[in-house]
Amino acid sequence: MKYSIFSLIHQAFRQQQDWKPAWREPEPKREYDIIIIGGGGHGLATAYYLAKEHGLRNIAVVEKGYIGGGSVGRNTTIVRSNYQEPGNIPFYEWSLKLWEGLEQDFNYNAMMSQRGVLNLYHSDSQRDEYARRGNAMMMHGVKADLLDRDGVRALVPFLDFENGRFPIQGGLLQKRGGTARHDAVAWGFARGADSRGVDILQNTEVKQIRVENGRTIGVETNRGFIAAKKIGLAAAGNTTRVAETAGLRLPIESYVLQAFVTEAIKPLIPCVVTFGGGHFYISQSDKGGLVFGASLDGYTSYAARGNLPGVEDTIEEAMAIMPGISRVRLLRHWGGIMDMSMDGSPIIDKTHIDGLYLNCGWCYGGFKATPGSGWCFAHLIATNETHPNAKALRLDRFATGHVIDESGTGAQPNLH
Amino acid sequence: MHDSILTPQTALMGLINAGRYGRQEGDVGIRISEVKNFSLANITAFKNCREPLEKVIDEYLGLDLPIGPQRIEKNGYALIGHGPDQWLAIGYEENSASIFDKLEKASRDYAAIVDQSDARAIIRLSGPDARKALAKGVSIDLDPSVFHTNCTATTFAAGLWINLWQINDSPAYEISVFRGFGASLASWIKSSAEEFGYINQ
Amino acid sequence: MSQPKSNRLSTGGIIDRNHPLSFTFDGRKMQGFKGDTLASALIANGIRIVGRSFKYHRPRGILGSGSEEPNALVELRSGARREPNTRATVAELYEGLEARSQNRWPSLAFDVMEINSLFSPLFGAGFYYKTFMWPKSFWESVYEPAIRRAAGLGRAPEGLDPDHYEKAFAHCDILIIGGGPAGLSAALAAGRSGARVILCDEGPVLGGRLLSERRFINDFPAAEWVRSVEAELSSMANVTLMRRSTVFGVYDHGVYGVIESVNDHLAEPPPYQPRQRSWRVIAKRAVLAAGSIERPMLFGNNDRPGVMLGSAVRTYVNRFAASPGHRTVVFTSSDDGLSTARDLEAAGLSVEAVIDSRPGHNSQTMNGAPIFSGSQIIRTFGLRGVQAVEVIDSYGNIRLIDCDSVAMSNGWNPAVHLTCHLGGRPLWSDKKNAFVPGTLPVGLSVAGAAQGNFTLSEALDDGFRLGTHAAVEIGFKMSEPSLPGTDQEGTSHEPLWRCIKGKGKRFVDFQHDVTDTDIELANQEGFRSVEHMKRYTTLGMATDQGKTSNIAGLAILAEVSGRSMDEVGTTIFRPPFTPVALGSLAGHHRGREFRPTRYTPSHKWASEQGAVFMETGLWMRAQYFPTKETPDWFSAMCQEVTTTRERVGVCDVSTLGKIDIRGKDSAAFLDRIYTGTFSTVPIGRVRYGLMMREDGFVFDDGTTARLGEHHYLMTTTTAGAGKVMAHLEFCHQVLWPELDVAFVSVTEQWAQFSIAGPYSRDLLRKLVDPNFDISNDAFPYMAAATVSICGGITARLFRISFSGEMAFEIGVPNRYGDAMIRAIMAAGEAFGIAPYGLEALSAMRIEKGHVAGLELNGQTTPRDLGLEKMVASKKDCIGKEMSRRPAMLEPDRPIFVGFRPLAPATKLTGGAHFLDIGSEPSLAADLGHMTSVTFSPTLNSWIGLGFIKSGRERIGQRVRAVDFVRNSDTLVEICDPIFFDREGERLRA
Amino acid sequence: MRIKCPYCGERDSQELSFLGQADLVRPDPDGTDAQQAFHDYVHIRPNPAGVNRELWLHAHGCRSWIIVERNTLTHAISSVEYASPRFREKAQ
Ligand SMILES: Cc1cc2nc3c(=O)[nH]c(=O)nc-3n(C[C@H](O)[C@H](O)[C@H](O)COP(=O)(O)OP(=O)(O)OC[C@H]3O[C@@H](n4cnc5c(N)ncnc54)[C@H](O)[C@@H]3O)c2cc1C
Ligand SMILES: NC(=O)c1ccc[n+]([C@@H]2O[C@H](COP(=O)([O-])OP(=O)(O)OC[C@H]3O[C@@H](n4cnc5c(N)ncnc54)[C@H](O)[C@@H]3O)[C@@H](O)[C@H]2O)c1
Ligand SMILES: Cc1cc2nc3c(=O)[nH]c(=O)nc-3n(C[C@H](O)[C@H](O)[C@H](O)COP(=O)(O)O)c2cc1C
Ligand SMILES: [Zn+2]
Repeated sequence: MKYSIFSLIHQAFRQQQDWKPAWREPEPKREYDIIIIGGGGHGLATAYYLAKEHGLRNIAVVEKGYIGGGSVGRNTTIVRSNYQEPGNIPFYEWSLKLWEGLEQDFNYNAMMSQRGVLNLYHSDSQRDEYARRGNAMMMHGVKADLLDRDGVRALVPFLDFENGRFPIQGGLLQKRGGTARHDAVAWGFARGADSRGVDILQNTEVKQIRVENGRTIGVETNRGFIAAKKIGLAAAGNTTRVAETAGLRLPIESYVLQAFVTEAIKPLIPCVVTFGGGHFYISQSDKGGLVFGASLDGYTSYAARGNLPGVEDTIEEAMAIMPGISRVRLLRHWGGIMDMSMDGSPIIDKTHIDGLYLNCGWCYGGFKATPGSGWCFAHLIATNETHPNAKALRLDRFATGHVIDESGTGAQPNLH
Repeated sequence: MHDSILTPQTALMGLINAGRYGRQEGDVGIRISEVKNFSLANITAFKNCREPLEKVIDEYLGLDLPIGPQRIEKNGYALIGHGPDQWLAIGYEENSASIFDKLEKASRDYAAIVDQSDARAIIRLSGPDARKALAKGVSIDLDPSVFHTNCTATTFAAGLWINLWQINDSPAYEISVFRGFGASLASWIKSSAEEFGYINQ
Repeated sequence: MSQPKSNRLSTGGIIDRNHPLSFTFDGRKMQGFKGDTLASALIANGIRIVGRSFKYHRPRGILGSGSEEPNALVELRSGARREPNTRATVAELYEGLEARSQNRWPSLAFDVMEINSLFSPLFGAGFYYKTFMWPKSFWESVYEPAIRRAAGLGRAPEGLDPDHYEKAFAHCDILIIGGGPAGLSAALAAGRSGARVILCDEGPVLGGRLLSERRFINDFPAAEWVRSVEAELSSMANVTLMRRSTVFGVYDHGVYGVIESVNDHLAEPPPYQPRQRSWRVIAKRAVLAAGSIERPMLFGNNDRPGVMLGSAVRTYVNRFAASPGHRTVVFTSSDDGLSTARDLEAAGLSVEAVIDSRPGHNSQTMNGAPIFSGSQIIRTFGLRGVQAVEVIDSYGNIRLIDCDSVAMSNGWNPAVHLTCHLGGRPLWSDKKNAFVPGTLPVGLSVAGAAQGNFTLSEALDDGFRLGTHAAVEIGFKMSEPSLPGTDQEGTSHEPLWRCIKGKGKRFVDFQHDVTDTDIELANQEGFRSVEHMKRYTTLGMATDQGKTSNIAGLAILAEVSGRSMDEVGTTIFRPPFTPVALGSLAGHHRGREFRPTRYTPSHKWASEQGAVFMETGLWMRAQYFPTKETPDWFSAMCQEVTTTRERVGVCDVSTLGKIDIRGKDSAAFLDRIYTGTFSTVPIGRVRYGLMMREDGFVFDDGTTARLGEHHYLMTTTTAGAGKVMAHLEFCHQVLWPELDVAFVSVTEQWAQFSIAGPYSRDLLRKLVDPNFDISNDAFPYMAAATVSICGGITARLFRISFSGEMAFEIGVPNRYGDAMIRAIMAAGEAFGIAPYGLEALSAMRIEKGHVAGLELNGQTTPRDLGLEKMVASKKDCIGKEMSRRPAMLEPDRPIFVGFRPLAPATKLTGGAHFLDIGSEPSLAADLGHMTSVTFSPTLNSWIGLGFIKSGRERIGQRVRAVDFVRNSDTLVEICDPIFFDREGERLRA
Repeated sequence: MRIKCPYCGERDSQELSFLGQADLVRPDPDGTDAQQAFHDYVHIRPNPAGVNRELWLHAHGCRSWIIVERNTLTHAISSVEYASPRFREKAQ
């Protein structure tokens, strides 16, 4: 059933009785043309675009838990395309363009809210770095605005302009940036894929990618072997664990990133704000909670929870720029597993194993990439050709030196 | 000849002004003072040189090299373990600088002895509530059953990398930071001491 | 509106009737007593409606009596101390307390948004995902703004928080969480064993449920037992009792987060005390004795003010002597209902009926109140509060019972929350009809009601046993058990997950207005995983985190999806256990104390000169020294540069990292670290060095002096000091432990000043003791020596230059830093000396084409920087291999060069990108970017440094420097990066 | 987390900084295929879900590099030792 105000009104009179499951719960078939491992945002988007843009139908998305339970369901939902490196810019901008028409495209309200992303700077050299980034964006036709202190004050007057340890001098604003409702993104893609025939197999964990004679033949799961001609790996934080079963070793480490939400309060923060004297970023959800986060917990982990030092550091950073919220209460904090790549940028590529495709290394920035990643990954799997917007995101860049290192911190993932 | 003689300054000049502060009622919980005119040297033993180094140190300071994060003190000198094969030598006496100098020359083959007399600010903190005030930043267990007189620790407190050692059971502690952080150290200690009432000496 | 009647009972309770307190709610003045919570005082004053629900804006009263409260949320205090969403049930009353209801307009009694209730059929679970998509542009302009306006409950405070906060650490052998009977007896056992014990309880008074119940221990009222235990614990030096302290989170390795509400029970904290203190408690063992939370019943309009948890009714009556109703209907599925009825009657309050959903106890009465067993409430009636309930009995007969309150009891949920913070999942127990703790955090055990052992005797027994066990496990002695006897209590319970359907919504999650039909709809639409159901309906996501609602929601999901409770499972409980004010987790570290500040040796002097400072990392450094004639940064910078180039200038460069390196393998070590060779540097000489990371990008640079055969002094950039030290230690301890070398940071040992300009030597001659020859021959460019100054003070002198002038850096022991800058200024007066700050320093280094911060940004290679010759060919060093990866040798990598505008007065900007004249902006056309710019007073022109493709080959060509974000587009000529004195004659002079 | 530094004793993990996989051997620059070997050394990590040996620096403590054996699923630490064999050998 198509979702709209009319269907809502109609169902209101019919005691909601006609609503159908947003996706089916099919039994796994014995064989698929394509299996996507990972029912996160990227896996579901890939399946959706494979079906919708490439007309492929015999596809399964295999998810070890419940769909959307990975990072797509636990991130701070910031969507933007304010990147600096030429390898990243076209990809993220393409993704942002897809976001802008996504809800109409998949008939699901993902509450994409383009209220702006403002990165604060606190020194002249940081201002110039941001100018460099803004200009790189503008080179690709992506609008950016460099605000001075007064410009920032006009937009977000409640920041601390008087007493900061690292006084706010201005900010780089991408007005088209913003946030989207995380769960709805996963659910919208899932519903869209399911309605086009994709089987979404929840509670199905891939235990091994089976490779014979240099090509993939399928996956072993807790529900048995499922054959497939092509396999797309989109398991986010767990990529190396799954890839290892195919003998693939990757330039990736897994870390925890924590996220935080406060009790709901009346509207306070009009856009996304990031602190340039740390890693803190904050926005306000549609429901009223302040949603924020900062740095990775600094050590590798597969436990989707963080520790107290990370909590305190984040909140100190919050107090550093927004002391006015000190009496607002933290409601919940949680963690998600990051696929941190060695240069902080993602990988969408084939592998040396025939039929095995890789989509990983999203670090803490893959939510915004969801539609773009799905689009480009679908393109790669369907056509065996790299999508032009993803051509820099290749796996061999570490060997060749074509790394895409936005922060310049080198091959140490926890510093990105 | 020169007409200018340079006047030295202590690290915390002007930051710990005499008087009573914080809570005014009741007994004073804490005393704070700057340790001034000390000599400090960092000692790093070279490979397999602990034994000869020990001899020289014994000769010049009359002290044994502590094992682990401990302090050994005698006659105005103390050795403070702060890392494997690493010690701080502190001298509170007038002539300690020249003794350290001699020590350095005598043990060149066994250790790197590097003057740190100007690199640190040192605060002494004592009184019945000293432990409670320190706990507002120091994450190690300061209970006397665990950390007592002559225990030392290199640790992190209130964003500062500090060396901490206990000098008596009153209890009294000395805390050192890089000199440039002296003001932040003083600020943290003072604000932690406020609720107990404190005297700056 | 009629004046509310007093519901304060004339006797009983543990309130202090000699200590009346006045307070206001929505501006209305009322009175309570010390010992009251805001909730009990509101009840005593007859207030029933306290807030409005989130979605439907339904009037809501008080449901519970503790931190589980979903309904009674208020804005406490006002202005900068305003605290939104404060649970009235845990806010202690103080004189002058101000509370305001929230999420209503214009008033609590009449809220226009209540109209939402009428449209509730539209607002089912997840409705917003299905609409607001058309027309597209309306989302931004109409729908979203409207949704956002409706969002949230309370308002954030206005202005800066006047209170302060603290953090602290505590260590113990055994942490006891909860001060009810289980916690107290655990503390007793642990305390008697000699272990260091900390007991935390959320509330101001120890005793837990015993404060709320009419119970007997050893034949005396339980309060006496509590008092005696409290006295014994207080007398033990090894036991710390922390009241008003909530354990909010469990973290790895025995770390517990605790928030102590030091002064929330007062209008304002006393001077010198924080409002709250956040503790990190590090415990070897912990006993969780957090008790349990009662479950509501699901019947039509079960949210009507006056409908309360039975345990809460008992708390208000027994502990606070406040009666929530005068004619109460008790609705129960367990023996608890009978206690409620008994306690109400003991307090002289009338019980209209006891509705017991369990079969079998037919046609009894309790002190005159009829007991209807096998019966259920279907729905409530009433305007602004319950006035009657509709009851159905086992034969299907329906009757209406008038009442003014309903006390519902549907069994208890153990407070397992903290057992889940490290990933543990609770398990369903059919025997206890509850989720009980599953896998526990290492070192934690669970006692009493939190373990599902609901009786008082079990609580006492569990506590003592686990307290003892914890102590013994870590080597303390066993305590003699002294188990007190208790009175009897019934524990029979047959949970009733939802009542027979009648009219009216049956709320599961009160705050978020989630009803049982929302859960049904979620299931119908495929949101069957408990986590999907939670997210789709938002069950349990409100400020109470579903403390009263989660389990009922799961039970309904289990029912409609045909699964067992076990199969459905729970959602994850996460920290904090109850919401925590952000300020307390930041403690002291806010405002300027966010991070420590590091001051240079000349800071005091520079402030006296009126210097303007800037942050570089944690350091404060002088940016420029304004004078009357040159008040702004630009003119001051120009003046400082000109003075330095023409006469002499001085700059505090103490912030540069200085690492003392000694040991017989120092030279070999440095050869492996630096791209260049340092084993060949003569003693008494300095060499410039470049370091790479192992991935072949430049890491840091600086000069290193050889002070002896086995003794070097390395300098690093200010920002790189820490990183370089860690890198050296890594290389030494991990890569090459066989090398004998030692490093010590001497950054702060030496106050170091750069003295630069044609008169620098003349100036120094006045300071350096005459026995040291500092003539150009004796002390040429790149010389280093230990000298004495001012009559015997040891100093280190280096002939190095960042400015391109003849220059020296002189280092003196830091104690002389302040005196030194004054001495230099005095000695330089005759030569027209000026101090210079970072602006001038940077201008001069740009004139000289030296690389710094934005050129050494971790993305550039020696080759990019034009420094490939510095990579010695004959030896290996860190990064050498990887710097030869193909991409790093590509001919069109942007290369470091200089830029000047065609019109010298045209301002250049850092961060501008380069485009060929005539080419359109695009990533492919992007040639590189400008890193550093300055106005050069020396050349009387703006100049810049940057990276541009094929830079070296293009010297002399013109390109556009385009700064879109600052609206400038400037023609620049590519030039050599050294703008001034290419041959370096000045610095060798 | 609490990490027991072999020198300092048990400390809050906040005092330490994490580098990554321990026991990596820096390749011989003169070896055959040095470029591939360095690529692996710098970039490729086992990233196990379970027990791992990892390098930490007691940065705000004694400045020892230490090897911590830690379970990345549970964070449980099974052993800690000095990275430098020189410190490992003898009492400090
Ligand atoms: C706290 C936090 C904040 C973040 N903030 C932002 C932000 O503001 N903006 C932004 O752009 N990005 C952000 N991110 C990053 C972003 O969420 C991720 O990069 C992105 O969601 C990853 O892609 P995904 O959605 O496909 O991953 P996931 O949702 O993690 O999907 C991967 C799925 O694979 C499944 N899986 C794994 N192994 C197997 C197996 N063996 N068999 C079957 N299935 C398997 C997992 O269960 C999971 O569902 C944040 C992340 C976190 C944790
Ligand atoms: N008969 C029944 O069915 C039944 C059911 C439940 C409870 N009870 C009664 O409840 C009591 C159970 O004793 P108990 O000691 O297990 O529980 P309790 O409820 O008496 O005490 C728990 C205490 O823990 C505190 N607490 C909870 N979470 C906390 C946290 N995170 N941080 C700090 N403090 C926290 C609470 O404030 C409370 O004081 C007995 O008296 C028992 O009779 C009876
Ligand atoms: C943007 C965003 C907003 C959230 N808001 C809330 C909230 O208001 N209430 C809540 O209980 N949880 C909220 N959460 C957290 C989720 O409940 C949950 O903790 C998170 O998705 C991680 O899942 P897990 O805790 O089940 O592992 C939010 C999460 C995100 C990503
Ligand atoms: Zn250590």
